[in-house]
Amino acid sequence: MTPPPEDPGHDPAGIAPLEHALRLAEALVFAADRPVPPERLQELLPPGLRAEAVMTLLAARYAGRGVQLTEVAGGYAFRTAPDLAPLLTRVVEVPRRLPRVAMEALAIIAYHQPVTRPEIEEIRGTSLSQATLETLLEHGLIAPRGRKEVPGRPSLWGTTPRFLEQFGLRELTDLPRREELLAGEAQPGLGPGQGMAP
Amino acid sequence: MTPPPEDPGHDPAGIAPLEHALRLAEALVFAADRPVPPERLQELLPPGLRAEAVMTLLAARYAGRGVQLTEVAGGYAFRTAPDLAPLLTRVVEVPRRLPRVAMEALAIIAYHQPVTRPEIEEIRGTSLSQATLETLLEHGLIAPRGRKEVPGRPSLWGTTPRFLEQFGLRELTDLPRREELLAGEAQPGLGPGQGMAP
Amino acid sequence: MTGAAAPAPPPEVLHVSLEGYEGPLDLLLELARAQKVDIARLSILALVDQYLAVIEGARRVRLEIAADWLVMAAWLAWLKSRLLLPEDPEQEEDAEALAGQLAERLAELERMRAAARWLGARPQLGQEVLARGAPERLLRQDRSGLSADLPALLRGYVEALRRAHAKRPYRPVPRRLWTVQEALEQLQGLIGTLPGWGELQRFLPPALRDPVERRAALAATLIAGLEMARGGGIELRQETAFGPILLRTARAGGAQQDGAGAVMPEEQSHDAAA
Repeated sequence: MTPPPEDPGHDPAGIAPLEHALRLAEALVFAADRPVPPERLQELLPPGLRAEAVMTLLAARYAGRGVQLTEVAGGYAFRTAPDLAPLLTRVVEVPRRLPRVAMEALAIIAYHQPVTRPEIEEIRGTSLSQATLETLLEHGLIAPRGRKEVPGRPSLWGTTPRFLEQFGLRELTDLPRREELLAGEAQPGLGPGQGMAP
Repeated sequence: MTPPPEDPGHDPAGIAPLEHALRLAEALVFAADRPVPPERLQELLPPGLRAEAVMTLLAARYAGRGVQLTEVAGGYAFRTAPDLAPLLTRVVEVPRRLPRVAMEALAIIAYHQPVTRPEIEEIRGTSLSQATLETLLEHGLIAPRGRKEVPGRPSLWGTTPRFLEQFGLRELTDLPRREELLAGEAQPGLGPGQGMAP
Repeated sequence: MTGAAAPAPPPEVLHVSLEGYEGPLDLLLELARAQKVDIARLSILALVDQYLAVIEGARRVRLEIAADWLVMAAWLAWLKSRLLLPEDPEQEEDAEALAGQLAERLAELERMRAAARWLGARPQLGQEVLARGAPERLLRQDRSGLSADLPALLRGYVEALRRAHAKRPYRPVPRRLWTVQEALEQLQGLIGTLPGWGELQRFLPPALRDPVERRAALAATLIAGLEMARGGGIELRQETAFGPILLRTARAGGAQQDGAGAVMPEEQSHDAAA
């Protein structure tokens, strides 16, 4: 795993700058508490090295390891390998899962955003408790997106970058298309964004 | 770097459990919010594998990389490689606010310069601490302008070019006139509606 | 026991309790699913019958059923009757279209449920995948800057003065009043330099901002002027009431020539009254 000792005088293939870029990218993404956009790495790279290429190479190096480089919410982040979760959660505290009602409301907000609470209720055919909305807000998964110009001016809601992070999505278009949702239950957990192994 | 596909039937050297332990240790240290004591890893390891040995091996694998496994405060944690930290550190400017007292003293110096500390105290109607004057001096906003030839020969204070820069003034005469600031306040009893008929 | 035939066992649907459902749409969706057909080819008529049967059954058990269940039941019953009647071109809304809208609502709810399941099945951050527990903040704070702007500076000045003012006991500003003696000296000093008529104001002491002090000085100067006019040293003149008062060094016979008295009529009456 350790790069071979480099002799700066004998580096015809230009490996040294690439190894340096890989170390930088690794350190940068490791330290961050949010996904690192490629532009942030690009600022640190010498001309001629593309951040995306460096990230792809770094992801390949981490493939199969306990920690993996993933592409989420418009950036890159390290995440523990999903298969280790059952073991890790024995010693690392994990928050409670969202209740089903909250997941449903979240899905509706994700697909219909910006959407008002009455519209969510219309789709679900039943009222939505304030507590459910507040749960989503507290988790930082949704945010107000202005108000709808109808009587009462209800708030419009949309999803946040934190939503993408929570579900390992690169962007909203990683969600299954609406038409695909009914035709054969979308394959769970195999969507894009999880891992970047080539 | 990827561990070779493992065949549990042919692992005479016991490499598969070790690789698994390394992945687990890597993920655990990564996900923990504080340094991981070896005992915590030990709970997750199969009998026969010592946590310290796994950590040592993991540290060796990270040697020379962008992040390093370090032993701190009775446990193990990942840290940015020391040589990269300066490259990645971003400087954020957090401008300090002047305390109210300092702002008031500065304003009085600006309008009454050259002015002595006792005179500032007379105008404010309260004493002025040495520390406040020093704050203004440290920021380069005021400078001494000789001494007043009265008993005690107190220092006279005036504003500096740095003061003009801070407040976006070309020159001191750009400050609003006192009368403009205090319009309507300086002459109690002569406000509108109370004028004297000729 | 053997008499009247035992009532037919209620259809299975009657055992469906409303408890488990989140409103009428949820139940309708469940009934639709039970048809095991593509939701687009749903039999709305069958669905309506099933829903009404469930509601009827529930009413037999409990009387109180939330209004929205009954509203849906009434609407569905109406829809069913419309679907069974021959199409009436007069009708504003076509029953088939309404049924289609209902099917679409159910399909959308089904889609959103599928989306929620899809999301729920993904490895979630904090559940199946974990982020770095102790991120490093590679930030250095530069606190050398100063956050202060001109409005804050001016506010500080006004507040300092206002507070100091409020603190001090009220002390009237001592007035510097111009005496008649001083006005006489000033007039005598200046009058010789004047070639012709000059306004009284020009003989006031310079830099008098305070309006009270200015009026006092004006009065003193007028009295001094009257005093000098009485001695014959100068002449005074005022064209109109409240007009500017002019004065000049007296000339021989000047007073009669100009036809203007040394003083105005009012001043004379004041003198008389005095």
